[in-house]
Formats: sequence, C-alpha cells, structure tokens
Amino acid sequence: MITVQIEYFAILREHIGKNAEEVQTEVVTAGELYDELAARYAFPHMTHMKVAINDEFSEWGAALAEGDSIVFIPPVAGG
Amino acid sequence: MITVQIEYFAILREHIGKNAEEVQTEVVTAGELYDELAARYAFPHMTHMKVAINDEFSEWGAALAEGDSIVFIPPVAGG
Amino acid sequence: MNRFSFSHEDVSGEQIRRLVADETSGAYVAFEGWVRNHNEGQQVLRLEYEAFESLGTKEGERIIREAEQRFGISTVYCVHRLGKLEIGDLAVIVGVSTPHRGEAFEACRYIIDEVKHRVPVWKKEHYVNGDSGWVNCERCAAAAHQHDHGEH
Amino acid sequence: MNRFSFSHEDVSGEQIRRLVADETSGAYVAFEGWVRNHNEGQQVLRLEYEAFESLGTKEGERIIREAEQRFGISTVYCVHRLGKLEIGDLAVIVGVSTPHRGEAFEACRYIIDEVKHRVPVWKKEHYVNGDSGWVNCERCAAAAHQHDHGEH
Repeated sequence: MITVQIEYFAILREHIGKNAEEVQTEVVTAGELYDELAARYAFPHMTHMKVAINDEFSEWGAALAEGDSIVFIPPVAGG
Repeated sequence: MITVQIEYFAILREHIGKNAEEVQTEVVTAGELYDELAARYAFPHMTHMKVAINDEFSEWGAALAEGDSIVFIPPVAGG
Repeated sequence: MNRFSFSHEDVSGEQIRRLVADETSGAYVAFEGWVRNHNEGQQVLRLEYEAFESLGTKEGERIIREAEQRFGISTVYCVHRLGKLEIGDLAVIVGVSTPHRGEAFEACRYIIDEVKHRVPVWKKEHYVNGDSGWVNCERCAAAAHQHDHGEH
Repeated sequence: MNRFSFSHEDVSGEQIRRLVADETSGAYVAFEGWVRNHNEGQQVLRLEYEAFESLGTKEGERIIREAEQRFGISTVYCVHRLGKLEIGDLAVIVGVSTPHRGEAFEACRYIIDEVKHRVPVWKKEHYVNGDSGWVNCERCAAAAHQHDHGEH
C-alpha cells in the first residue's frame, strides 16, 4: 500500500469535482491506478491520455512510489 | 524620330543627376534606347536590368511609341 | 522573463515584439492565435484555457531549445494565455527574430505546431446556444488511425 | 487603404494587426523586415529606400491577389517604408489572417518573397566608415548562374 498525490485538470477536474486528492492504492503502475480511479469515478471514455509523474511525462507502465505526484493528461487543445 | 519621357531611379538617378528627362531618339526598341543612353551617360555596368513602358513591365525588344514613358529598373533590394 | 510562459493577463503583440527586437536581426515573424467566433459549426461566445502549468512551462522551454538547435534564431518568446478569453482575444503568441527570414518562418511554425501538440493546455468553449465543452486535441483524429495502443 | 502600399512615415506592427483583425480568423502571421546594424560585413548607420511607386503599387497588389488565389486568406495587408530609416526601424511588414494557421504562414512567406523579388524598390546603405552604396537584389547572384541573357 502506497500513498500518492493526484492533481486533476480540465474535464477530469470538472467530472470529479475536485482539483486534487491523496489516494492510497495497492496497484503497481500508473496505468493500473488510472483504471482503478476510472472505475471509482466513472470517468468519461477518453483515448490518447498521457500521464505525468512528479512533473515529468512518464510511461503508463511506470511503477509508482510512495509520495509520487500523479497527473492524468487528457488530449490537449492549446492556442 | 520620336520623343519619350524617361524617369530615373536609385543608382541611375544619382549617376545622371536628374530624376527625369525628355529624350528624342531614332532607335526602335527599349533595349536600343538603353544602349544609347548608357553610352551617352557612361552608365555603370549593370546586369539583370528590367524596363517599364507606361507603368507596366515590358520587354527589351518592345517598340517605342511617341510619348511613351520609360523607366529602366536596376536590380531591386526591398525589405 | 522565461522564453515560454503562461499569462493570466492580456498579452499584446507589441509586448512580444519589444522583447524580441535587437539590432542584429533583419527578420521578425510572429504567429498569433486569436479566439474565433465559431468552431466546428458552433457559434462561440467565449472560452477558458487551463494548463498543467509546472509541466507545461518545462515542455514549452524544451520546444524553444529544440527550435534554437534546428534554426539560426536571434531571440524568441512564446506566451500562452490562461483563464477566460473573449472573441478576438490573443490566445497564444510566438515571436521569433533571426538574421534571415526563411529561418524565422520555419522556427515560428515549428514552435507553434509543437506547443499545440505537446504543452498540456485545455480549452473549454462556451457556445451561443448555452452549451459548453472541452475541446479535444487537434491531432487526435489523425493519431487514432495510427495507434491501437494508448487507450486510457 | 490598399492592401499593398508604400509609406513615407513610420509604420507599426500594431497598425497592421488592427487592419487585419476579424472575428472569423483564428490565425495571424506577420513578417517584419527590420533595418539591421550590419550587412555583408559592413556596419550600417542608416539607409534610404526609394521606389518606382506607380508600378510598385500595381505589382504589390498583383502579388496579393496571387496569394489570395493560392491560399485561404481572410485579410492581408503589406506596407513598404520609403525614405530615410534608422537601425531597428520597420522596413516592410506583411500581416495575414486566415482560418487555419498553415495557410497564414504560407501566404505570408509567399508575399514577402515575391515583394522582395518583384516590387521596384531600391536600398541605399550608409556605413559607419562614411561609404554608402545601392544594394543589389538578393536573387542576382543565383540568377547570374542561370541566365546568359539579360545583360543591360
């Protein structure tokens, strides 16, 4: 069991109704954490998501560590 | 013998020391007129000159007519 | 000022030009993205931009360093607006000065293309009919044909 | 105001942007040519532009119509300065707005390339060492290898 910090942006922030939360989880990878939270909050179906760990882009298969800061990144639409 | 109006710009204006003049000539084409004036004024050697007749680009072989307005166009250097 | 930054206040083209101006540069190319009054058939009233600012700033700075490595750039700045914007407002600006104009065009285009694709910014449009929605990224449709993975 | 014009007074990027701005355009690309403090190894003090204005205005307008035929342009203006200019002054500006940014870049580049090649404008540079000279066209060196004719 580890504790990680999650920050939500854009459609996810609105869907969940909060900017950030602390989550305790048994999963190993960022992808598994996404699936766990998508099920818990019934995320809208989205493709081509990215993930950042500790303010850097990361892989979905990356192992999480105690205290990590996680951001799930929906498709961007700048400019 | 025809009479044409010549307007000079840039290096030619400075070389000859006037903006414009009326010229009487026996030549037929714009190219021949250039050669005649280049000899008269000892124009600096220039390549890739263009010529305009009555405010439109023209050919060196174009025949001149009484009252035409002629401009010899040195290589441009805008912007 | 960082070469890439987010701004919660109005940005003007004149500000960026002043930052970029220098006596050795003969060419300046600026791209500005403006808020249009329509998008994909819907009449837009206003919109909001939101960013993952800490990562976005780093990614924007990386894009500018890449452009500097590829092109002969004198000076470059890029600013992306965040918050509420109205029709006609400047949403993003890239200003590049170079000794020769070809590289100014190429560098400016490289930066805006990469910023729109890679910097984590999201746009919520508010429509005349009362609806609103988060706009998807511009390469998603193309990317969907190229990748089977990445479903999350 | 004509889409192509000469100006004997200062021109600002902001003037052109205001002319070009409209609510249906999402993309704006501007090119500005600035007076550099050096050219081909010489330190430049100031310069003068002179034009064959009547033909130049017509040729500039033709270039803009060509760009409109090739690209999806919303609005476009080009102004070329004439007279005495100092280091850092704006010598020429092209501003183009379009619905999509790719065409703004392409149209802006097309116009400045053609203007520099086809519009009869001449530049006299004054150097720090007291010399001055009329600058030759930028395609002359390349053209000299391609043509044996045209000697006049």
